[in-house]
Amino acid sequence: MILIPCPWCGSRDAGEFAYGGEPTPRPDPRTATREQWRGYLYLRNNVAGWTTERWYHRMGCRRYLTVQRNTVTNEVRQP
Amino acid sequence: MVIVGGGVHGLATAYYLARNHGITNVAVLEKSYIGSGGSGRNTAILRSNYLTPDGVRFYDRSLKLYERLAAELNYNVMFSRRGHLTLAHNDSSLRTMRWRAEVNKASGVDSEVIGPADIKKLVPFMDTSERARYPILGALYHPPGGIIRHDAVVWGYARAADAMGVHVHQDTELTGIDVEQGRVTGVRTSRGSIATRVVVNCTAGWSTLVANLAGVRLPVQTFPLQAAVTEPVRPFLDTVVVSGTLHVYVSQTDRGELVFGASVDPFASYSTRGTLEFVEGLAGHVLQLMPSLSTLRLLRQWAGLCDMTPDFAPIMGHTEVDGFLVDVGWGTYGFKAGPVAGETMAECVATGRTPELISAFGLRRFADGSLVGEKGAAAVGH
Amino acid sequence: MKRQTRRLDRQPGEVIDRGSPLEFGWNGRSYPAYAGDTIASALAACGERVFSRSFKYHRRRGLLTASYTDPGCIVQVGDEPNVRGAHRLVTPGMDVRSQDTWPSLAFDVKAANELVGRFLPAGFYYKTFIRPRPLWPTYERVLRRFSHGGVVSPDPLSPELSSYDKRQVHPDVLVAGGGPAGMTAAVAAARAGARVMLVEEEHSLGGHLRWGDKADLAALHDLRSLLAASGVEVLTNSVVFGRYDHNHVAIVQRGLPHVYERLVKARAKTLVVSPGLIERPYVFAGNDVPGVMLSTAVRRLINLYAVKPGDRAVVLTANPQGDAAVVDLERAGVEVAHVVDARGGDDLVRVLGRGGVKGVELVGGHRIECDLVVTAVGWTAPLTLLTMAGTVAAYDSRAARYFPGTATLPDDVLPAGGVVGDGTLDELVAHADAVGREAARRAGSMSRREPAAEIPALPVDAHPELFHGPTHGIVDFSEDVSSRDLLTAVEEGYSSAELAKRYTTATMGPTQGKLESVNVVAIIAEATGRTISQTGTTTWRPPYAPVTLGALAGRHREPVRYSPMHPWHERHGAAPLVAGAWIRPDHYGDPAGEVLAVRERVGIIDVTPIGKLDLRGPDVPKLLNLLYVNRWSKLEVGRVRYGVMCAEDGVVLDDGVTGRLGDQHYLMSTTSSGAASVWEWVESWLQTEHPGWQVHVTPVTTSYASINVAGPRSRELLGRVVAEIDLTPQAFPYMHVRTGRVAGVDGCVLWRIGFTGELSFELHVPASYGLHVWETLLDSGNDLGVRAFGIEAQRILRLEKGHLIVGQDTDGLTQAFSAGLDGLIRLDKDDFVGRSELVWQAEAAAESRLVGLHPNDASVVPEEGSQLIEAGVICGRVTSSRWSPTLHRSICLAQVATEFAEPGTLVTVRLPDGRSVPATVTEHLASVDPEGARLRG
Amino acid sequence: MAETGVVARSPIAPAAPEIILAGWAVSARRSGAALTVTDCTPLTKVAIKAAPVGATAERLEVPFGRVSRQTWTLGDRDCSVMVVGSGPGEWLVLGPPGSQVSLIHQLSALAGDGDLVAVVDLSHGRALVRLTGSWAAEVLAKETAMDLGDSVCPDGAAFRSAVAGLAADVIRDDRDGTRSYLVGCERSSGQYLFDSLLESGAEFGIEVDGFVPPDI
Repeated sequence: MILIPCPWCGSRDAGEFAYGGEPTPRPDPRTATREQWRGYLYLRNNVAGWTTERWYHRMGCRRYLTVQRNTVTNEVRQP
Repeated sequence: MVIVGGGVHGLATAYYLARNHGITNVAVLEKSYIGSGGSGRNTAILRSNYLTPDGVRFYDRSLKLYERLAAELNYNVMFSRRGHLTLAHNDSSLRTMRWRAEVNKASGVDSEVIGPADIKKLVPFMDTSERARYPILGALYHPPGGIIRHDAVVWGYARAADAMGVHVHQDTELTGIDVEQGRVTGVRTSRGSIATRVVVNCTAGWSTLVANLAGVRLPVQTFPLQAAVTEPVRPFLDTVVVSGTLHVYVSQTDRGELVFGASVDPFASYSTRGTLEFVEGLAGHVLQLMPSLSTLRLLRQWAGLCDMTPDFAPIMGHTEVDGFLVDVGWGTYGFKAGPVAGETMAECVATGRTPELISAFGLRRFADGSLVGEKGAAAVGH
Repeated sequence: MKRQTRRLDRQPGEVIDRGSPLEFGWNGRSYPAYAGDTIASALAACGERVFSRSFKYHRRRGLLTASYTDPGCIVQVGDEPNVRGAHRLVTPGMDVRSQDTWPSLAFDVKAANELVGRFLPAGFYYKTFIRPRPLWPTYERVLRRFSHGGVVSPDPLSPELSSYDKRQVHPDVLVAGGGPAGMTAAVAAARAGARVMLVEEEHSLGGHLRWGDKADLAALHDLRSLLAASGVEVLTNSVVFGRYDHNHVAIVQRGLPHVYERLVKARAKTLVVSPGLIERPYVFAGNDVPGVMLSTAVRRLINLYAVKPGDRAVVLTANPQGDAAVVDLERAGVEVAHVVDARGGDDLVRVLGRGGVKGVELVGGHRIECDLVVTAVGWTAPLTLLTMAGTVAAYDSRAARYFPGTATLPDDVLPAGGVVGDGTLDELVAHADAVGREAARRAGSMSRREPAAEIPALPVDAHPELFHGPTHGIVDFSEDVSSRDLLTAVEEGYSSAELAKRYTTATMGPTQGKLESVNVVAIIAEATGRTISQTGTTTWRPPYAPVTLGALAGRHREPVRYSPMHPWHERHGAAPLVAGAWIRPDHYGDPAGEVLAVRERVGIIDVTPIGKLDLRGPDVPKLLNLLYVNRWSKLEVGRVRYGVMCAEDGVVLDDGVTGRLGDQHYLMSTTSSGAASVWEWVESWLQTEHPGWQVHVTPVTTSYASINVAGPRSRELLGRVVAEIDLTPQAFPYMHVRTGRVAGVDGCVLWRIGFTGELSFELHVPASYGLHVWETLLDSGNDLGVRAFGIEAQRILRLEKGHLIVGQDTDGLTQAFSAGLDGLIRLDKDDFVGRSELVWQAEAAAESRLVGLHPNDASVVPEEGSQLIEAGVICGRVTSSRWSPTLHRSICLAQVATEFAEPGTLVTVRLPDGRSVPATVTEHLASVDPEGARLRG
Repeated sequence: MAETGVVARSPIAPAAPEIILAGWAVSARRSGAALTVTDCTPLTKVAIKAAPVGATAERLEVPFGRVSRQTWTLGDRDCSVMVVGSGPGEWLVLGPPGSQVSLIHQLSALAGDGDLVAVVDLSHGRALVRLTGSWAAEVLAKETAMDLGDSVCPDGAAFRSAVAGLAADVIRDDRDGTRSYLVGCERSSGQYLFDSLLESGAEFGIEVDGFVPPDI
């Protein structure tokens, strides 16, 4: 199991966290077109390499945090 | 034309292009050896007991093509029709099983909900007692389901396509797709360039990266799916057993090994190294189903890559780039669809029209908001 | 009983305890042994040479490596299949049997396969049995009888075979492999201040020193003393079977007093990999005949177990270890008839004999009689753990073996010992000492100023490339794959190592390549005219050694949750319902009676699993407005409101009521299954989108025991146990909340809501008093006819009332309008989660709707999941259905295509048994009291 | 709080004999075993949430991950309480059984100006067990992936992590030099946690020891 560096609790097993994936900015709901909105819902970069992603420390401090992870090697670092 | 990916989808597409449409000027590009991706890493389970009528029709066609594949290719792919059980451990999954059974029956596919006593008859090793942590309330029994020798399918298609003049280039990696004024003009590879007006993306695990080369964005996220196999023991398990609640599926090969799979890993990754928690969880769940297997030894674990789409249905057909077609997003069920995907993609390429069988699977559906309902049940199904 | 006819006199390094004789069974006969004997050594000491039959051809097989990897001695021990007989120690009374032989090991009917061997070359499956197709299932059944392996039984295992365990450890340095290099590295790391764990697969430490000469044994003695004083935690008869990302290292520990096997999960700061080398078999005709052994096998048998492996031997040697075997054999009284020195170009052609070695044929046709053939032709480096860590193996033709490419290793993994190089014992020790110190430094056990340890380079001895002789022989002993099969695969076009492997199944068996992978690659390389480097290596996949499902599972437990009233439910015969982690009462034997009690009198139900979130702060209304589809800004203190949450795609996520307890204090309820996910949902919106909002969220689901008191006499019942709260309809109307004392318990929250459709009060009681309040309600309402009801009765009641269940009457794609929530959704709010999609759904009009449905034949209850079919096309499905004890008829909810959703529409339901029955869409979702008079009463 | 005569029950069934102490049904069993487990659920548990950095945090004097034993005047008595830095901006205060009213009162008064503070009684929402003995760390190491070594988890440390698959608060609180941990989880899983520890401790001869208030 990989370790996720929690800024509050230190490195913990990834099993303590819920994976949140790439954060996607929420379009302004008053002006967003369907295309933009569905891009927000469905499109992800799916990078093979370093990516920034969100995790939720479900079993620990219950904080959402941001981590950089290489999706090929699974190396992680704090942004 | 160029097909990217030398797995069952790419090779089947090439084969049906040649066989059904007489198109043999086809190059299949494979960056490693044929069948080295998902085609050689899946657990080779076949079934057609899907939830939506679209899904049922599509996979039923695939199963029928599989059934006669050995004779057609003159290559024994060892299709073993041994029945497929999807266990329901709670009320809501039992309800979903009934729903699936009824949709299946309405489409002429053999599926039935059966109770614990009948399950016990099919699988004497199963703990069907009420004391189980997750008692088995029933199962969706699908007699046409079974397993096949996955490598043989790949080799059989490759051999037959090759015999009709298709070129299969192994160790050849796609490095670029040339698009001019919205249409494909050629591809570049690690071993040279090819001028072509049609490129079909039949990859799994790398489908977004290939699509990005053509400037097409896909609603896909790549997750590892792990599998494992035990040492052989004398045959004792005749059916394929799936439990969505326990995230496990198991079958026994003709060689006596148990082959296990599970749901995809909990986070997106391109890593196929595998994890310890996968085998721990897998073993725990298998023993919940069949407690007397504690002494059976796990021999090997591996992982493949699954391209998950938002609605658990594939993306097939044309894209906004003229000449760039996709046959991707196969999640955890790509192998089952190999023959029908090849047949319909070949038709799509050859005729320029989208066959009715795959009309629900177009890329536009995400922008249009008309998703496919396989996710409706939110049940794990393999 | 058998006698130990081949037992030698006491050997200096022997591991058997002659003071502890014992007996065990082999195929039903009693055999003597000593404590410390393996199954194989004990049988060999009694003169047994055949232990199994081969996979395809059912040829007799004997000892090859006399170690864990020995493919020839895999046996059944009691209920345990596939036990490594050359590793497992014998115990008194152990019942050992040969596997997969019928009727007996000596006379095996399937050996006829050998006669039809020409039908079983590589890939024969693919090329045969194709036509006629209908016969393949028959062929398949026959083929399955030839599967290889032990037997498992459906009966429960003995307690000792079913006790497993797990433990998690955090060593600074973990050393995998307890030979001289591993022992040295462990001591060095411990002396540098590191917490060290050392793991060894065999039953004792020392690796090859154990079967070495006097000097080796002396060195071993010294190393063991150093280790004993070092504080290193040592696990023997244990194996590191995997190195996963971030140095998560998996070990299986065996031979424990309290558990059969234990999975030790180590989060090691650094990992030292020192597995030693595995001796490689030689490929030539007859190389699998019992009596053909590797040099390490005979050295183990003689020196560790005092077993004389044969009477007259021929030795093929290409290295000093082979030479040492000659010395050992002679000392043990084995006549060495001939030494074939491969370094001088000599070779063996074939083994003579079928059931056992009778002699060998040399180049030139010269034959020598013997009963033992020993080969020493080189080594395989077991690189599993290193390749798992990312190293790329590189072939060195000068040494005739693979080495780990250290440049590709992460900083937290260091190899030591034979996998890195050769050299004298002193050189290996010096190297491993430096590796151990460096491992400790990298683990942070030393001060940061300490410079990196200078790790000396180990010399690499030249070794001839010897893979196969002039004849074809077995390459993969587990799979019965011969060198001829590999050539066939290459000829048929499966010319990459991976394809040839898959086509022939070489390396796929229980040894997983440890013995055969280099030979496989070498033979394919030669057949394709490439070098071994060009041909590449085969993949080493975890686990390093096979590991039982029991050990992986451990004491597999999954959390269970009970309500405070659970003891009462158990005492009153509740049928348990497993709902995720919760175990809930489904019913108490009579769900219909329970329904009627609620409709006619009063019932109480345990609804503790309902999710509850305590929300405090000035910005709670903003949060509620954002997450619910309806409006929340003007909820007064003392009021509760029903709300529905959607995801951003407009799909219904959860529902529940939220009450305002104080100025800045709210209690939100969720569905039982949604309790955890809604909490995360709330946190995600607060933490990632609106960190400035002033809201504190505390989950209080299990702080309260929740009891719903429902029925026309619920007010009367509650009045008897509530003192200070005015329960009159005027003082406490529908959809209001009060707090106070119930049955003597302070701090209770009372909601007037009605999922059942009756007048009802939901009590949230401090959980430790839940059982007290529950029992008090039942005691106090005896004369009112109060009755406990379960989930099943509640399902019926809510269905009669037409209340939907999220996830049952909606699914993963049901948007709010399809769920029939039109009245609730406030698209005029500026924003709420899912609003955009719902605006578009409203514009396009929903494609399907949730409706009430009554089968025209009131006695027919269509099972949930039944399909609605019009003109052969599916146009909907029954999402909920029950027999209504109140109305004496069947009632349903259904999702139907919008064109069939008009009240009065006649639709056709296809039942699971194939019958079609007509049903009518009802005016309301509710079949009982659609106006809501009862719950407002 | 409840009227006299109303008995509070822990989710963990008391080992016989059962007695009523401080309004709670508890086990009166006494064990001299080297490794014991005790149901401490009757202790009062109050959660307080405030800004991680601010006046309230300052007044509580306990950082996240640490425990402090303090003497507070509750009602008319001086009582030992334990203040646990249980999360960022989150504290758990443990007091003697039945002390929630005064604890909540004191904690609410402690709130810093301008700080939004939530004080929530979790006495009935959490199960709490104590594991004591020289093997306590070995038992816990079967259930959690946390490093329990002194360098990471010394006496007086607190963390929240997965224990036996549950989200649990763990407090290292040695007693007279003997290893001891308090483990808290959601009330509904209390029996499951207790049983898991008993099972894991079986090889070390674990026994149940009854609760003796105030026992903090």
